Parts: sequence; C-alpha cells; structure tokens
Amino acid sequence: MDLVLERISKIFPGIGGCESVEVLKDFSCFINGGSLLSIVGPSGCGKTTILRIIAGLEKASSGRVLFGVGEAEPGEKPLVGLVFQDYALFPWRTTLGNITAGLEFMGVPLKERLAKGMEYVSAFGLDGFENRYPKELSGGMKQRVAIARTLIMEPGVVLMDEPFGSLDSQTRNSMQEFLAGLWEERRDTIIFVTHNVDEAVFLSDDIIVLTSRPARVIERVKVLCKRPRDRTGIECNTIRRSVLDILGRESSKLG
Amino acid sequence: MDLVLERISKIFPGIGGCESVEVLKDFSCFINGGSLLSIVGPSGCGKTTILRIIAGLEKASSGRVLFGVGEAEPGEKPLVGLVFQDYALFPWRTTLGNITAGLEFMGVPLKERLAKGMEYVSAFGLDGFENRYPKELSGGMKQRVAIARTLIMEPGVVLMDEPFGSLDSQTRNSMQEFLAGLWEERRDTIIFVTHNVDEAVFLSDDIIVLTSRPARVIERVKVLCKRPRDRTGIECNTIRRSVLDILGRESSKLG
Amino acid sequence: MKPWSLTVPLGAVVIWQIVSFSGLVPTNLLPSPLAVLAGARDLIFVGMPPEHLLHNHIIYSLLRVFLGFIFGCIIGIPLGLVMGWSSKAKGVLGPFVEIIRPIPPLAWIPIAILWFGIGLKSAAFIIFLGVFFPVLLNTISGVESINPVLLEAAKTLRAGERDLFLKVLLPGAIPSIFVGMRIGMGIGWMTLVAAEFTGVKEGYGLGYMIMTARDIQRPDEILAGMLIIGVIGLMINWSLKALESRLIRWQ
Amino acid sequence: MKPWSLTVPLGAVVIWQIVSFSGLVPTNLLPSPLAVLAGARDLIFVGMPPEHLLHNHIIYSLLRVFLGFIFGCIIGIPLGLVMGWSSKAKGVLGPFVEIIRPIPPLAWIPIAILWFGIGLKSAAFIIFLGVFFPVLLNTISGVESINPVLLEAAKTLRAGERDLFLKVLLPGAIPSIFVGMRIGMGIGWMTLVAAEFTGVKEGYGLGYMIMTARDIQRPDEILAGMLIIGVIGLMINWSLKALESRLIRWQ
Amino acid sequence: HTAFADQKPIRIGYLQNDIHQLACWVAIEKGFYRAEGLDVQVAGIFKAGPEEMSAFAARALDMGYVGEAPATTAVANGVARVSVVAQVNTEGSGLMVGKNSAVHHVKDLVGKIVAVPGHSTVQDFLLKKAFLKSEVDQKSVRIIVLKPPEMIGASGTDQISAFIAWEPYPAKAITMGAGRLLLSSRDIWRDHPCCVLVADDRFIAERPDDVRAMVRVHVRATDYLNADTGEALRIAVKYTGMDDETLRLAMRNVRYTYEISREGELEYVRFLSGLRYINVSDPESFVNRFLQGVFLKEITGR
Ligand SMILES: Nc1ncnc2c1ncn2[C@@H]1O[C@H](COP(=O)(O)OP(=O)(O)OP(=O)(O)O)[C@@H](O)[C@H]1O
Ligand SMILES: Nc1ncnc2c1ncn2[C@@H]1O[C@H](COP(=O)(O)OP(=O)(O)OP(=O)(O)O)[C@@H](O)[C@H]1O
Ligand SMILES: [Mg+2]
Ligand SMILES: [Mg+2]
Repeated sequence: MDLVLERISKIFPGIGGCESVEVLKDFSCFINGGSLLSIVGPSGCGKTTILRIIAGLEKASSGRVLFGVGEAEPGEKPLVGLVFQDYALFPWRTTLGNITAGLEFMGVPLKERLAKGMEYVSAFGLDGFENRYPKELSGGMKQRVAIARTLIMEPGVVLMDEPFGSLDSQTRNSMQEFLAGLWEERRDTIIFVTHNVDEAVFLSDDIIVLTSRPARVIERVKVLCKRPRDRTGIECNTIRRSVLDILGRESSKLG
Repeated sequence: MDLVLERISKIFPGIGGCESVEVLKDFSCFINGGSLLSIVGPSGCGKTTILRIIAGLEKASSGRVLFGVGEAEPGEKPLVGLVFQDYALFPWRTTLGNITAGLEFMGVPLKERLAKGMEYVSAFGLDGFENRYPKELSGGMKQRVAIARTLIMEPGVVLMDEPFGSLDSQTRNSMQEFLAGLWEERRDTIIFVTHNVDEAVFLSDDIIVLTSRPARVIERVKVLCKRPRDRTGIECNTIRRSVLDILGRESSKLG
Repeated sequence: MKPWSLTVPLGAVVIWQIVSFSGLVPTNLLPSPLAVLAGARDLIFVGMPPEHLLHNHIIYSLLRVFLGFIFGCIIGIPLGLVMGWSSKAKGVLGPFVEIIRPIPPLAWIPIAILWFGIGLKSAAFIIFLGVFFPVLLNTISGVESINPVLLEAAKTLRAGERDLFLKVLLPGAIPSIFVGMRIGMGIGWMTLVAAEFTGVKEGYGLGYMIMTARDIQRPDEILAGMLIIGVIGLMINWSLKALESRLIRWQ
Repeated sequence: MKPWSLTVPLGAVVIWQIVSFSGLVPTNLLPSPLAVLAGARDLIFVGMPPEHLLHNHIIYSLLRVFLGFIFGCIIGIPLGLVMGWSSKAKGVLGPFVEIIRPIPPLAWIPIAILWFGIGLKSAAFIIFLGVFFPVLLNTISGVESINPVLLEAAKTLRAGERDLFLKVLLPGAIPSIFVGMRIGMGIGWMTLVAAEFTGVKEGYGLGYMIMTARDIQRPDEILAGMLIIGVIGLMINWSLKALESRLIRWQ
Repeated sequence: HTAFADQKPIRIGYLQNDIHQLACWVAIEKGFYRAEGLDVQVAGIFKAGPEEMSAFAARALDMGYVGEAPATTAVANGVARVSVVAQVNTEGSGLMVGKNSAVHHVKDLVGKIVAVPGHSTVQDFLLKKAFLKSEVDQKSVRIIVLKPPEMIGASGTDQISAFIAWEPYPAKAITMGAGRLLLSSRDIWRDHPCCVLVADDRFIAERPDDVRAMVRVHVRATDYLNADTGEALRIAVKYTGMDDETLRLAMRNVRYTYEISREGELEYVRFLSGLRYINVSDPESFVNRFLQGVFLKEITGR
C-alpha cells in the first residue's frame, strides 16, 4: 500500500525545566506499495519518531499521513505493523501464542488462528519451537517470531525499527537473507530503519538518508542491484560507499 | 605483559537433567606483551569463557595461565582488567566515582585517587561529565568510563569482551578510533573479543579465528597494515575478506 | 527444600532446650521445647478451651484467612491494575490508600462488628485489611514495571482496552502479584488474633485458641499455638511458591 | 502531590457526612465526620484518658515505632545482605524466618514482656517484628536482583569481601531496601496497638489512647485516633519517599 | 518509715479503666503512698489481667491490682508466684440484655447467644452459676467470647442477646440506652470475689514491711472511697474519662472491701479445676498458700 508523509512536524513539549524538542519539521516522504524503503541517519535524528507517528502511537504536531493514495479505494486506515529492536515479545506467551496474539485480539476463532499460526511457524523456520517461551529462544528466533506476529496480520504497511540491531553479525546476516527471501515472496510494503548501511544496501529498493535533528531527507538513493544480492560485490560496495560518504559529511558537519 | 594459555580445558558440569558442556579442550594460545590480539569466532564457541578464565572469574578444569613468562621476574599474578559489553558500570557512582572505584578498593587515599581520576576523565574526553551518573551518559561515554576504570588500575593484561557490541555503528567507529589512539600511546596488552571482523581488522596486531565449541584456533592472522588504518582501504579489505572466508567455511561446516 | 535447611530451626530448638534445662531462662514464661510439645499434645487431644480440639481451630482459621485472602485479591488485583495503568487513578486513590494502610487491625474491630456483625465476615474483613494492601501495592508496581513497549506492541496488534488489561497488564504483573499475595498471606495470618477478637461464634479459631490459652495462662500452649501458625504459614508460603513457579514458567 | 489527589478522600468524607445526616447508619456506632472532628478536638484539648493529651500520645508512639523500625533495619538489612549473597545462608535461615513471620504480634506479648519487661523495649520489640520481615525480604530480593556482572566487575577491580558488601551489594540493593522500609514502617504502625498491649508505663501511646476510647465507648475518638495514625503513616511514607529520591538519584 | 528511703521503689501495676481498682487510683491521687513513706512507681498500666500476670512472671512488678481470676490461673499453672494480700472488691459485674429485649429471666436465654469476656474469667463462672441456679442447661445456650467494649455495640445491633461484663460496661450500656440489667452479680452470687491486691512471693519474703505498708494504704484508700463517694467519683472520672452518671451507677454495683473472701476463692478454684483450666489436686491447701491474710489481720485486727 502506498504511503505518503505530508509536511509532518513533531515537537515534544519540554517537561519541568527541559526545553521542548523539535524532532521533525515539515518532513515529507513517500513509499511505493510493495517496496522496501530503508531509513538511515544519525542517532537521535527522529527515525523512531517517524515510525511511531505512522503507527499511530504518537500524534504528529502537524501534517498528515496518507495511506493508499494511489489505490482505488483510499478508504479507512489500514493495519500498520511494527517490529521493535528488542523484539517486544510477550514473555508469558509461547512462540505460537505470540504469533497468534494479534489474531486473538481481533477475535479470530481459536481453531482458525492456530491453523494460521502453525503455517507461519513453519514458514518462519520455527518448527519444534512453537511451545517454547521467548526466554528459551535465541535472538534470531525471537526476531523471527516478532516478524511473524506482525506479518500474520497482513498489515498494509510494515515498520521495522532496527530489527536486527541486537543480533551478532553472523545471525544478523542470516536474518537479512531470511527477510530478503520473505519479502521477495510476499512483497509487503516495508519501512526499515537501520544504522547499518550494509544492511540497508543489501535489503532495500530505496534508501533515504536523513540529517540530524530536525530530520530532513538529504538524499534518496535507489538501489537497483539485482536480487539476490552479493553483500561484498562491487555494485553493493559502490552504493555503500556513497551512502557512508553522505553520512560522514553529515556527521562532520555536526563537529 | 606476555601471556600464555597452556592446554586449557573447561567443562561446565550439567546441573539437573542437563548434559555437561565441554567448552574448551586443550586450548593453547599466547599474546605478546604490548600487543593487541583479537579473537573472533562463532557465537557460543567459548570466547567469553576464555576471558573469564584469564581474569580468574572461572577456574579452568585443567591447564595453566602463565603471565609474564618472558620477563625477568615472572613473579606474582598481575592485575587483569576486564571490560564488559554492557559496561557493568556501578549505576550508583558518578563517572569519577566509577573511574576511581578500583583505586578506592585498593585503598589509595582520596586525594590521590581523585587527582588520578580527573586525569583519566580528561584523557577519555569526559570533562564536564565527571559528576554524572551512568544513566545520564550515552553508550559511547559509558564504555569510555568502563575502559578508563579498567586502565586506571594499570593492569598487566586488559581483556575486552565485545566492548562495542551494543553501540550504533557511528559511535562504534569513533570508539574504535579512540581505542586505537589510546593503545598506540599506552601500548597495553589487550585481548579483544568481537563479532565484527571490520573492527578486529581495524584494531589488531593479530587476529585468531576460532572453531565452534570446543573452541580451537583455526588460524592466526597477522594484521600488518600501517596505523592509523584506512577502514575501507584495500589492505584492510583483503584481510577482512580472508577472515570472513575462514569464518564462513566454519559456519557452513555447522550446517 | 534442602536437607540442611532445617539445621538452624533444629539447632535453635536444641539450644533452647539446653538453656531451659540450665535454668537460665524462667521456664514458667518460656517453656522448654519438650513442654511446648506437651502443650501441642494437649491442644490436639484435650483442646483449648477443653474439648475444643486443635484441628477444628485450624479449619476455622483457615476458612477465615482464605476468605479474607480471596477478597483481598479479588479487590486488590483489579484495583492495582487500574492504579498502575492510570497515573490519575493512582494520584486520586493513592493518598486514601496510604492513610488507611497503617491503621492497626485491632482498631478496626468496632467498625468490623458494626459493618459485618460477629463471626466469619468480620474476621475475614480484618484479615482482608492485612492482605489487601500488599496485594494492591505489588500489583501496582507490577504493572508499572511492565515494559511499555509491550503495550505498544499490543496496540499495533489491535488489542482493545479489555485485551490490554487481561492479556497484557495482568500476565505482565503476575510475578509481582504473586509476591504481593505471599506477603499478604503472611500479614493475613499476622492479623488472625485481632480478627478473632471480633468474636468467634463457633468457639474455634487459632487466634482464639491462643488468646484463651493466654487467659488461662498456659504459655506452653501459647507457644505451641504460635509455632502451629508459623508452620501453617510456612506451608502455605511453599504452596504459593509452587503454584507461582508452575504459573510463571515463562520467567 | 497533585491538587486533585485529595478529591477522593474529601469526596468520601462528604458522602460519609451525608449518610450520617440521613440516619442510614447509627451514628452512635459510626459517628459523622463532624463528630470525628469534635472527637479529634477532645483528643487534643481534653485528652484520652482525660489530661493525657494527643501530642504526648503521638510522641510516645513515634518513639516506640522508630525504635522498632531502627532495630528492624539494623538487623534486617545486614542479615538480608548475607542471605541474598549466600544461598546457603538463605537455605538455612529461610524456613526459620518463614515460620516466625506469620505469627501474630499479639501472640508475642508474653514473650516480649518476659524478654524486655514492661515499657518501651517490649513495645518496640513488637513493632520490630512488624518491620523486620519486610525489610529482610526486600533486602534479600534487592541483592538477588543485582546484576552479577557488577560483582565480577568489582572483583576484577580488586574489591575485597568488605568492599563487595558495603560498596556493591548495599548500594545495589538500596532501592529495594527502601521499598522494604516503607512497607515495614506501615506494618510497624499496624502493630502499634498490639505493642501497647504490653503495658505502658507513662500512660501514653496512640494505640493505648484508641483502646481507652474503645473502653469507654467513644467511637468518635476511636475514629479520630485511627485517622491520626493514618495521616502520620502517610506523612512518614512521604518523608521516606523524599529521602529515597534524594538518596537514589542515580536511578 | 524513712528507713525505706534508700530502697528501690515499689513497682505496681493496675488495669486501665477497671473501676474495681478505684482504691489504687485514690491512693495515688490522695498521696496516701507518700504519706506512708512509700516510694511507689506505676510500672505498668495494662489492658488485661493476663498481661499483668506476665509482667509478674517476668519479675517486672512487685505488687499489683488485678482480677482474682488471672491471678489464680497464673499461680495454679505455675506462671507467676504471687499471693493475695487483700481483697479489692467483691461483686461488680452484671448480666445485661438489650433495652427492649424480650428476655426477662435467665431461662429466656435458652437457644440464644450470650457473650462473656473470656474463658476462666469470673464472669464466665458467674454466668454458669446463674444457669445452674435457674436450672438452665449450659449446652442450650451459645456462649461466645467478646471483649467488653464490643459487647455493648454488639447487643445494640442484636448480634448477641445478652452479655456479662464487669463494671463500668453494664452501667455504660444503661446510660447509652442500649441495655438493661437482667441480673447483677450480687443476685447471682452474693459477695463473690473479684479483684485483689497481689504481691510477688519473693517481694513478700524480702520486704514484708513494705507489703504491710501497702496493705495499710489500701485499707485507708478503700475506707476513704466508701466514705467520700463524691471525691472517689471525681477520681474515677479522671482515670477512666467516662461520664459521671455512668460511673455513679457503676460504683453502686461494686462492693469495695479489703476483706479476703476465702470461701469464694475456694469455690472458684474448684470451678476452674472442674473445667480443667487449672489442675489443683488439693484446693484447700492451694487457697491457704495463695491467700496471705496475715498483713491484713495485723492492720484490721480481724
Ligand atoms: N517522548 C519524548 N519526549 C521528549 N523527547 C523525545 C521523546 N521521544 C523522543 N524524543 C527525542 O526526540 C529525538 C529523536 O528521537 P528518536 O528516538 O526518534 O531518534 P532515532 O533517530 O530513532 O534515534 P536512534 O537512532 O538513537 O534510535 C531524540 O533527541 C529524543 O531525545
Ligand atoms: N556457567 C555456565 N554453565 C554452563 N554452561 C555455560 C556456562 N557459561 C557458559 N556456558 C556455555 O558455554 C558455551 C560458551 O559460552 P561463552 O559465553 O564462552 O561463548 P561466547 O563465545 O562468548 O559466545 P557469544 O559470542 O555468544 O558471547 C556456551 O554454549 C554456553 O552455553
Ligand atoms: Mg530509534
Ligand atoms: Mg561472549
């Protein structure tokens, strides 16, 4: 589903003696339905805030979020999925229980949601772990459960906030490959926030690079390399270099 | 200070119904005094265990850790410093309080340790933050405090267990540069565990690559590039590639 | 339970017996363990007051404590969920709770009798007062300790208010609620004597039994009664712990 | 404190007054708020028993509670540090603690008098029993919740056993210790009436005052006394919270 | 008398709000102890007799005003070693029913609930005696334990049909308009023993002169309060905080006397043994040891 952010501003009012913080100022951006957009930018520039506004967890101070503009029926607000860096799994629910939580909240009957849940368990390579609690899973598994829990809801837009940020690099690579494979099959609309430029290059159709606060788009880079991509190939490396350069210039501006 | 690990084995006895785990088996290795050695290897292979045995937090099932073999007076066991991934700062102590904690434990008089502590505060770029509590510091600052707290003790050997693992990549890069600068000045003997091959290449004199459990050294790679190093330069990239290759072969062996 | 976990209690008993023998402590007020054992035997077979046997006292007190406990939980847990969830509710009800909390149970007796009459309900009310506050306060802190990200995750998964309460706040606060329940159960037992001051109709109750032994000046039976309450409390505590570790295997 | 945090207590008082006016509740048993206010005035100026004025009752009770509280902390905190640190100590002492914990304070009175005679020390002992257990249990859980990495960090920094206790375990457990102290203070007040059953020498004490008002059937003064205990408890709770937020600014 | 000046003060105890022990308060208020050269210290004010007996057991008291019942059980059960050196009062309890109660005779209590202040108390005994006299089967009445302050409220709300308590509770029930006297304890058992002045046996052995002086003060105070009821009433108001109407009514029901009632004690010991509350094989010799009338005899000549 297409998504347009129209001149969004966000000011956090200062509480107590603190100054108020202007995180976003007339921020505009779009994403085409069925594509994967990555956002990279300096720490604290407002990436998480953008996702939270799209997800409806935070209200924008001004501006609009428009869903499905290009579609026949712009209709109502679609379901927006959100995947968190620290998984945010319900520790008291098993793998299957976590994956089917959203269906349960929506009132899907037990049998149906178990069947659908087990499909996702298999599709996400979690067979044999469906009755385990999160604490018994490795980081990579936990994040697969979190992604499955979100995708099973068939959301119009999926937001991912540094989903692989706390994984070690081997696991991270394999999760990137897993996500790339999954996306090529399903073609969800995904906005992917990351600090890792390699990751952005490996996964995305587009990368937007943000300035520091208040966030503005410095550049929108199209990643046209063929999929499946070669992480250390020349094509990827060129794009990686140019994105790193932009970021480097941005941080050197900061001092 | 030179350090030799001689045929170290470590078996964790199984508690309850669990099987016992053999983490190290006849593991031998050495590090030259004043050099920086990195250890990379698959997750769970036993890297942390090696450090803990050197630090004396864990007893080896068999084998010996020898300090200062090459030196005139092999003498007593020197102080071994340990830097943790999650900083392990004392949350109830300020920056200065954390940095001087070890001196305090050793009974150094207040005035002396404050003076020395302030030196380290400056050297580690923490001026103005000496009276802040850890929760008020950024991740990079916290890790600088943790390193200062260890180095102020002038340890014979410094062990670092993925010290930059929870930092975002920009901060991580700047911390690597900071550490490299510091090391070139002080020439501490450092053993550095990391998952990040770039990091290992950027920092180390030697890199040892381990197999999965029980850990064995597959290869010891010498990094001869001149310092300061160019992260994306060809020299470094070649070594990076070869280490990644070794690791890749090791993980593909696993399945 | 480890085998050596009884060393200290047993050691204490042995030392106590030796001290009693030596005459260092007046046995007229602090009877020796053997005398307490004899007192326990009298409680079991003779009864205190006579013909009122121990097992009935235990049954009636258990009933009172459980009733007070159940109501303490039934009211404390939902209220705690609300007060932990809404800082407004906490701000409004908090001072009220804090004023009522330190009031001694014995002071409540006249009001208990007024509201609930003599008997089970009054006694259960006094015990309720002991149970309610720890359960409430721990439920609040349990809710407050839930990672807020879990609530946001639930919201993005289309959880309604009811789901948030029953399927996020409640399970998330459960570990802390159990702590509150265990503390509350302990304090519930502590208030038992006061509770049974509200008058026992059937003539049974451990607190009543102890107070009768006190009226009749039988320190051996007082001590035996105290230890019986202690052991019952210990056993209930263990049961709650066992229940806890079954219910929150996920922790 | 927010201005609206008094809405509910005030609202409750207004409703209570209305109910009293309407005659739905017998005012000889549950006096109206205005009658309670008059009762408080009598406590302040006439005294209960006569010439025993409220402020002296408060001073004596504060003394007893604080003495019990201080000893509860002095013994509970170090013991809690040891029991949290060594699972052996916990295994050995734990069941002992759990047996003694649920014993009602009233049942301790004869022993209190035996050990400590009549007066301050006996009363403080009963209050100590109320304070000790929450402080102990929370100190234990505080120590257990300390990230073990901090202990290892301290060890690699050459901390000795004493440093570990005083500079790692103690500060690390402090937040939890404060929770225990606040709960313990509440329960200490709860045991005040029982404590003053051990006999008062000077004729002063809030629990003694309430029990005297009860003896002579002055429900207005009973309620006024209960509320006074409640308000004192609330104020102490606030002070402890204030102290807490000063001492643990690092949290 | 000044010979005692360097001795330790005499530690006494009494029960708060028990107007049976008015003589003690009169002696304090009127300075009779000082006049006798006694250094008396109130070492404990108690809410109930058992606690006071615990204090004797812990050797925290030398002498005290206390109920005869707790003193007897404490001595018989070996908790404390004290002796009665004088009576304090006899009678002074009342069996009460609700103001509009349909109960007009002890027989009417069959099938009803009656509250007593505790097992083994004098009131417990009095109630059983009343049943015996009226040929009521004890098992046909439900006896529950309730503390006197709660009795009035409970009978006002029909929780109980009757209660028996010591003064001033019966009088208070009457002045509050909540209760009516069914039987005074005098009607049940004329001149039955109630409160006594006791002394620790070791104290008697070590300081007999002090005991004698204490008994002398007690006799004087008792005579005083029987003579000047007005001043006694004023003191009672001061010590209890109760209104004087109630106290006047209550005092009328109490017989203040120092004459020890041996027969009464004997009967009481037999009663307690019969219920197995105490285990005294030879009541006669127990009572002979427990009641030490010698001091009183020296003073009153009787
Ligand atoms: N609720 C809030 N109240 C006040 N300021 C806030 C709030 N949430 C975020 N901020 C501030 O807004 C800025 C942007 O925060 P945000 O979390 O969106 O950054 P980010 O780009 O996601 O950073 P990171 O890369 O570290 O995750 C930060 O400076 C932060 O301090
Ligand atoms: N105390 C212990 N008891 C039993 N097993 C242990 C213990 N500590 C570590 N292990 C096991 O030893 C193995 C090696 O652990 P270690 O932490 O040294 O690995 P690592 O190489 O540091 O892993 P990572 O890269 O994930 O940090 C793991 O399989 C772990 O489960
Ligand atoms: Mg963010
Ligand atoms: Mg490790």
